[in-house]
Amino acid sequence: MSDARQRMVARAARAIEPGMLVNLGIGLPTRVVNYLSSDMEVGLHTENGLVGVGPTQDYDHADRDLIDAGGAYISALPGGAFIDSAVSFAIVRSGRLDLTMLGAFEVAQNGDLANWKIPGKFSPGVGGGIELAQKAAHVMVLTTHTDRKGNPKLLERCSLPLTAKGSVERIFTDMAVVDVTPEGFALKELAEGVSLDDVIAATGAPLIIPEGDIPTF
Amino acid sequence: MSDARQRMVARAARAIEPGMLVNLGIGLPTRVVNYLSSDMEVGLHTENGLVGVGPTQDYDHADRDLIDAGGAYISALPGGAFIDSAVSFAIVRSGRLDLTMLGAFEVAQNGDLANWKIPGKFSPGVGGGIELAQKAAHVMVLTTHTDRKGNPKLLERCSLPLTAKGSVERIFTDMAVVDVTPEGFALKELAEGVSLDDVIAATGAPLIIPEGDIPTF
Amino acid sequence: MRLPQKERSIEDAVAQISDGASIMVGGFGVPGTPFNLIAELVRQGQKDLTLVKNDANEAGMGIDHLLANGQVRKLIVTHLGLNGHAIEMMNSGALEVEFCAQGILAERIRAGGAGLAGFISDIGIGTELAEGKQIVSVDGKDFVLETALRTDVALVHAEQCDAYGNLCFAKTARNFNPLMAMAADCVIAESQNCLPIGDLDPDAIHTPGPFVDHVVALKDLHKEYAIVRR
Amino acid sequence: MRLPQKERSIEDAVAQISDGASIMVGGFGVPGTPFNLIAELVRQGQKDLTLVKNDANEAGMGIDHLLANGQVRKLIVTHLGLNGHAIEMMNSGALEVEFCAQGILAERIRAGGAGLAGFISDIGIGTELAEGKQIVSVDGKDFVLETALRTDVALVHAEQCDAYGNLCFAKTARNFNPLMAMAADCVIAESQNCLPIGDLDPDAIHTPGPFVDHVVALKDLHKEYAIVRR
Repeated sequence: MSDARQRMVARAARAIEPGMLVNLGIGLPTRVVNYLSSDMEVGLHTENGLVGVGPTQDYDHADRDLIDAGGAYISALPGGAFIDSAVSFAIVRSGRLDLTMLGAFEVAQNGDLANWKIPGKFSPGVGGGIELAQKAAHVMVLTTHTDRKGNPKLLERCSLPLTAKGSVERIFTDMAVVDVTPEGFALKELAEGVSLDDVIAATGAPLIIPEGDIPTF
Repeated sequence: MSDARQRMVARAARAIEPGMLVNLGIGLPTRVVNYLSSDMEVGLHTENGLVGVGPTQDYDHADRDLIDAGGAYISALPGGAFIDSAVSFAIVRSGRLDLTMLGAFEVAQNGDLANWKIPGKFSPGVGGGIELAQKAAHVMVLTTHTDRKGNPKLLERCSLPLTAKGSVERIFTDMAVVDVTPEGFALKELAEGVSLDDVIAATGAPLIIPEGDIPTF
Repeated sequence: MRLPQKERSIEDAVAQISDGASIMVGGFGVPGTPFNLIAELVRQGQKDLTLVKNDANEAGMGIDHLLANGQVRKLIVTHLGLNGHAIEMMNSGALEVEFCAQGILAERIRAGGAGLAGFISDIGIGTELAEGKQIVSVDGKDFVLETALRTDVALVHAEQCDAYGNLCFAKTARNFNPLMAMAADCVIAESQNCLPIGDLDPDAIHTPGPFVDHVVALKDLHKEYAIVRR
Repeated sequence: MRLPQKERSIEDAVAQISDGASIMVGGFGVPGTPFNLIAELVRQGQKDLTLVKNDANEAGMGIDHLLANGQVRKLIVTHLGLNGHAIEMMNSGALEVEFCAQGILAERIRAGGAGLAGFISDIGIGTELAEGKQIVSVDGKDFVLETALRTDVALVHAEQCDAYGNLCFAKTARNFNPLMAMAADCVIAESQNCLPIGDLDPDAIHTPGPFVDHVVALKDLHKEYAIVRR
């Protein structure tokens, strides 16, 4: 992982508060687990059927029956509980999940999220994404600020099919921390070495800029 | 239990075939368990949460956490499984229950069953009766042929609120075995010492009488 | 990382309940009834409660103390047959009672716990039990819409638990407990065996910790949790 | 009384499946996938199948053999991301694929297993995922009607079982298995640990025997049920 990505992931980890139940989505969000301290009180949920996800396991210590939703070999914390797929999403839909961190293709300034389908190019199915995005108490996104071609992912409105409407509260990127507010995107923090002009240029919607110094991460 | 009732219960027990999953309703049907042989392959379901009900236990051997739906202390057979109330009725509604035997206030000649409410007199709630009566593959009734005042319980149509429509296939009483057929009640067997005229007089609907000798039980 | 701790005193846990609260209470007969939590609720005296329970225990036991103490406005149950006192209160108009078919009550609670709004089934179609309920047609066939049930509070009894709120139920004491433990905004579990975190078999937990808000470790199981001689 | 025995040979059990059958297949990734039953289904060659599964395993593994063998007409899944071969077949039109949100698929299967006709929820409201589905209003709020799923057959993998069909699943191999084991007319369970009746803890059984029709005791677990190195 590049330094910028590592900083982004480390910054996102600081959004997790003690006592929370958190689902870390497939891809970048999964990496957040490596930035949580060993004595922190937190429950991690993986939708394929475990509450109390522990550290990732290498192949030599892998258990064939113990993976996360992305197929990575994991461990279970003491006090963890295995659950079936119905109970797993019962936790999500009934509001017991405090926070989910998800990847994104596009995030709109009203909080709309698109992260499951690029018509004609990529449509492997939505998995558990809709229910996580629609029902977690807090939804945050981890994503590079632009796509591989440099196009902004933070937009006035999404062009791709939506995963959920108006659900995203906060976005952690390699360039900035951006909140979704009733007035649109609000810049909160800048990544080290990234200028305000860089972020504005890489964002496809107006950015509300705070007065005074902008914190860095 | 009177001799006539014991014969009725013993006769009903013979309707249980090897391999079946059976729910025995509260009251007389529960007694059927005492007439099943110890080497018979049969699963008994009690809706409060056990598949594999074993013999009743006296107070000295009772387990405070192990009762049937009527509150009697029971045992569990080897291979029995405890289940929650949702799974218990999932078994019933999804058609996995081969047979239920229920009590009745009234049974109509079209198979309608009334066994949960006498408006103004008795309405303690329906419990699990509706789902058992509506969804078991076979529904049989165990009841005295008449009520305490001598009024027939087998009727042209039910006057009480229904538990389920058209569900009863067969009725075991202290006087007879009666099937519900598309043409109405069909007398199948007579209890020992009971005459054809007695049964006809005690039945509130036409009875189809078989030709030739009527078997007794 | 380690999992959060949720142990509370019985007084603090039950003090979460307000006047006017709706409360699910586990148990079917004696097994699984949270007698200790009920006794504390009687002691604290919250009023105007709506209870959801399979049954009303028996006269002089369990939730009948709440009825006798005038704390209950409404009862949603499947059957009252073993509690003559509750039937008297219902018949005299002192208690509002709503009946629900047993498996339908279980599913309505589970739907609430699963974050669904309701379900459709053919149970009760054509009988008075379906009266007044919305009918939904699918492929020309009619079904009854049953709405999900959620309450402010659930009180459950577990045979074993840990401080994260993982619960294991014993035998037929399971009944409605794991369903109710999913379906309330504040779930309070009592158990006489509160084990260190990690001592429960993670494959054999009936209610996973995230559903449970407060765990009460009982010193003594209530004397009513016993064999009933009739 | 003793509980009925349901042990079958793998050949006899899989021979219950007809051409054109709809089949649920347990598993999420490798864990819980009934690889032995799938291999026997490949060997017997039943055609024109509709499969319901969380995912399509990976290319060259599990149900991908059924796809490669031309036995599958339609696949109902939540995600195909790890199987490029299945995505190619879908894109080329060689395979009909229906996607369903993961928790909604789980609930549709459970509803089928619970004898319900469907359920209502707000998941997907306002997105293309709700398009074409019936809307049901309750108290002025709109919900999507999701219909129950049942199939002719379910194939599941259990860590332990007994001859009555009681099943216990291991860790994240539980996933869809206990749900699917409720929701088919013919449920076939494989396990490498078929224990004598009475050896499973009756409080720790995930699928009770009445849901299961055939139990297949495996001599050897299929070699694909292993750690995947990527």
